[in-house]
Amino acid sequence: MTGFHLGTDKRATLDEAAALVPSGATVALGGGLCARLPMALVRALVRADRNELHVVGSAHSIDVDLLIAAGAVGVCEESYVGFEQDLGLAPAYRRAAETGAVAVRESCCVTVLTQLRAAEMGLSFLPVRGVKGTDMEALHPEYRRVRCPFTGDELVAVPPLAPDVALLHAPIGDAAGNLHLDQPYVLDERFAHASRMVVTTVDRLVPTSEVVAAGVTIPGHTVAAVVEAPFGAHPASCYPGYAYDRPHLAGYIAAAAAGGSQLASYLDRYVHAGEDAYRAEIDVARLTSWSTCDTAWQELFR
Amino acid sequence: MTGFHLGTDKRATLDEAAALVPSGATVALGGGLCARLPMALVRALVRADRNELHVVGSAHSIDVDLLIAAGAVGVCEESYVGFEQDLGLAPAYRRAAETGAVAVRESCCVTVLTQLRAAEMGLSFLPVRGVKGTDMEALHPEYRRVRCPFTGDELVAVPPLAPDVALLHAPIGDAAGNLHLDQPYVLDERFAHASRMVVTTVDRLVPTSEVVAAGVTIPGHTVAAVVEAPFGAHPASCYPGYAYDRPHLAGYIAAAAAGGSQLASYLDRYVHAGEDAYRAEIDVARLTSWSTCDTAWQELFR
Amino acid sequence: MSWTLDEWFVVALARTIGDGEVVFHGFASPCAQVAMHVAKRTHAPGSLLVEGATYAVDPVPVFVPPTSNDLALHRDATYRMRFEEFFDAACRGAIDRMFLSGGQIDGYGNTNVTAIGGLPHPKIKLGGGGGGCNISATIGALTVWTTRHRSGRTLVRHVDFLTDIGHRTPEGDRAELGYPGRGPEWLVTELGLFDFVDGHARLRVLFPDVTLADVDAATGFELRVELVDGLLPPPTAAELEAVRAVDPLGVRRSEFGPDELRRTFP
Amino acid sequence: MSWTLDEWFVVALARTIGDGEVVFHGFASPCAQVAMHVAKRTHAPGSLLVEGATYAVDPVPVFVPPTSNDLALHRDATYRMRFEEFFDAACRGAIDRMFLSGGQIDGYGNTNVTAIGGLPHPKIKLGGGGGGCNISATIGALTVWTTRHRSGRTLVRHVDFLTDIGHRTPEGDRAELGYPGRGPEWLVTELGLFDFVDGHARLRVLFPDVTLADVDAATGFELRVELVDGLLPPPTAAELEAVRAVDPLGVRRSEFGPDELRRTFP
Repeated sequence: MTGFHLGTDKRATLDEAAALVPSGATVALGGGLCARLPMALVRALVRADRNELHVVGSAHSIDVDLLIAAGAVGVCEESYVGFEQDLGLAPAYRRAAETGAVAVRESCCVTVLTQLRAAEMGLSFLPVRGVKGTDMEALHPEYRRVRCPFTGDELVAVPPLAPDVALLHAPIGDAAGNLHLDQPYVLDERFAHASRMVVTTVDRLVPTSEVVAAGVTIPGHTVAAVVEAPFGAHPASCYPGYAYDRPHLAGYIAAAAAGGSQLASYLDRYVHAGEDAYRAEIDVARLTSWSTCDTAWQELFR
Repeated sequence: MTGFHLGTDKRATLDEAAALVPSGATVALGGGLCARLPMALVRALVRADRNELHVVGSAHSIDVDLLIAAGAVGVCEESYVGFEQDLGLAPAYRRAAETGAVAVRESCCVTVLTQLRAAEMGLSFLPVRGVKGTDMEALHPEYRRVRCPFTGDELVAVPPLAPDVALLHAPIGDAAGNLHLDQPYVLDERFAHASRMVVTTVDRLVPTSEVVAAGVTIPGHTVAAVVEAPFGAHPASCYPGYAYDRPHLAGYIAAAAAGGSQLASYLDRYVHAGEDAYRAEIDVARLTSWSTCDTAWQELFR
Repeated sequence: MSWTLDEWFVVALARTIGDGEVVFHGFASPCAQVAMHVAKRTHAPGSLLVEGATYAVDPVPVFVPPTSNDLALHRDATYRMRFEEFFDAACRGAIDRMFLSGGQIDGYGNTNVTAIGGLPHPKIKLGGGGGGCNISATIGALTVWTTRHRSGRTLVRHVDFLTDIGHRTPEGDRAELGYPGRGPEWLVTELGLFDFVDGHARLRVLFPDVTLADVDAATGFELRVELVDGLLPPPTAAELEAVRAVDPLGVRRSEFGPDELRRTFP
Repeated sequence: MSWTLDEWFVVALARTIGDGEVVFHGFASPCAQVAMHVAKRTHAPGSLLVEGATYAVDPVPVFVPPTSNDLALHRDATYRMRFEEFFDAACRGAIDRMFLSGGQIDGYGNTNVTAIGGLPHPKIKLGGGGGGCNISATIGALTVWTTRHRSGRTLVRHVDFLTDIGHRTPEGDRAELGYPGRGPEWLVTELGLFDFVDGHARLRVLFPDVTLADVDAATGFELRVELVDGLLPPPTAAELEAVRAVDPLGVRRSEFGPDELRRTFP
């Protein structure tokens, strides 16, 4: 990011937040795998009918897959999209990659990190140690080689990656956009500093003092808009609030794999109906039961 | 650092800690200016009669100056050594630089940071944006130029900096070397990860649970030895324990500026007499009074 | 005492960890994940575990959930690395061992976790490689595994897409590429155990219900064989107990087809 | 109402800060440090202050201590940047303004904070430049100041050692060096105020008790003069109140010689 976002009140609606993300934008998605994904913002972008987004990040799941399922993505530059051994391959991503509907520029966590760091450090390139010898380089004609002036070794040079916007979700944040996250932060910190702006949801908008007491992970001066969106990461987890919603995810995967009317009906029910309707469908008691005892927690994954 | 330091009990004496730092070693000094300096370790190195140390870091004061005054330093690669407008130039550093007794390889905070990052990232070089056009490059024949493969710009390339040892001080830590620090961390985190080992003092050695509750800033797996040394940063501050000891610093500066017998008597009284004798000289009531009220705090600086 | 193939398999993975090693597994790797905790609780109490996508150091989870970035995996960890802190450590060689799997694995231990049929026209788009592309070059040693050897489609002569580095790529071997990591040390499959000699996999042990002909039929790369005794002893009671205690949900089983899950020993 | 030179000087520095700017001062810079807080409390409430060696964002200290890395300077800060976070922001151009001083300053605004007489054989080894060498290249604009103009040794034709970048170095100007920062915008001394035109300092205002001959005698570089009215109005009551409230210990005074401290106005 060049240029901090000053101001003390950045509260916005989901629609206003989505308006900051035009079609074609390079979008960094916060969180990782099925944790702390900015799902309410993802749903808002689908409702706003965005397309040709260039999504970048590390290991992701329903955030990327849902955007692809809805036709919002042009280029996918993540290091992984899927549901691990639990629920398997990402159906929409897989289909779009196989049909060519989305350009797959799969990357590596370290390469993405290094490119973000280049942007963050104001450098026009950085080297990575690996990549050479793999097929990743052929997938990225934008990479170059550079010779180390000390060892003479040839290294892969990667350009800076400054996303147009980083979409994050946090359990708590204040009106100025100061956010507290629990670890793992994944790439959220790097996204915040490397991107032109952060657009964020929070489960709870709280006074600054509460964020300070918990610890400010992402400073407000990186944030352009903050939206209070309870269960904004659902069906991903956002502890300590709520755990991974396995039945919902399985339902999504079945719908996305089937495509057609099944996918359309998932989108109608869970996306186009809006966030109030969405929240009404969440089994809150179940997803918050993880904290009662380890047995209850385990039951969420059976 | 390549290779973590495993183990759960790394407690050591100051002498044992000093034994891990041979003459000629490249030594990173933690903290910055007059805060959280590893002074008990500095004094132990002087007692152990080390010489030809290569000290590296950002902005420092009595830690570097005392090592130089005692003849322990061969090369000084800090970005600043002094006592700001309050107490002025660093007398021993200034004299050693002017007589050539110490090789001055002054550096820049960003350059040192970048070199530490290269070591931390396992890279054989990194570029910096600045330096070009300044006289810093002539001072560092080890730097090279590298051409950005994207822009064609010529940038200054710097080699990795992996100190042999990082000397840190923390208010609390456990036997495994897990340390809690308050901000600013200055370069302590980067030193811990880039150096071959951390050797640390703590004001209080506490159970792991207490460090975890406060937050682990430096993980034990970077630490080779931890020494309980109350007031181990004195005469620098280590909040929340104790503030900057201005009268002591002024006394040191007078002794170091005078040199000869005045310096020798400072060293006898405050270094060679050992840490127990040192602590007995500290005006504990005064230095801990900062927390009683803002007026008392201000009085410490008059 | 009897045990299942999935249990023995996890124990075989665990035994590739030396005591005092710093060990990491990636996401989507339940067998490796369980194996790390089994090693720590049995023969390698001095190892340091970096718990997958949480980067928690030496946690003691009460159960392993089927998703890798979950708070359940942090339990009792003193420290959680930052993302960049872990990957920097991996890139500078501070991590001794990583577990890697793949949709395809060649004889040099190169793996494809990107796409069957390659890119840009994949037959099957796999999930992707996470950080393996870079850190397979620099981590001390790799334990490679697959639970799909018998399919005949996994151990192949040439990977369709080279995601993670084994001992030799078309651009050269590790020395030529300047890669300090020692590369694949073990390849564990549901049929047997390979080590690597001169940078190529070599079959050392068969599980007792597997024949050399089974392996030969299932292996696409040149099969080098030098069987030895004693390299894959049955799980001890302590090891089995650890597997079951670490993984009460049986997430390790999600890596195996139904036929493999029916294999019991002795 | 009367005021001293040190108060007016700090106000002059403060006025170089625009409302809405992100501003930083280094250590050993009490005048700049006080000026930042004065600006925030008067004409630039929307500025964002990064407090020197603590990297605290918008703290509200009750007093300014004479040492820059002190907890007293964090007071009420919502956030403290990490060291690398600040320097990265400075290197990528996210910081709008920095204050820089120097033992020597040339007409292009290059500064020497390393050594009078240069290196390796300094006549006087100064403290050193902190991070200025790199970030003077990339920060939006610089306010350069000195309180030792009258000495005749500070504003020089050539710096003995070029630590921080002004508008032009022997290796070229900012465009030629590829430096995106706009360089020195103001040079404030205890005698008067300079701006920069075509990359060179130009005297615009004298303090009322200073003559052009004073400045001429004290300036080693080619003195370009284009005096204007109204660029240095007297401090307002609000500004003076802010100076005195921010700096009850008078740390700003440590930058001035005893003769300068005796100067009072009007």
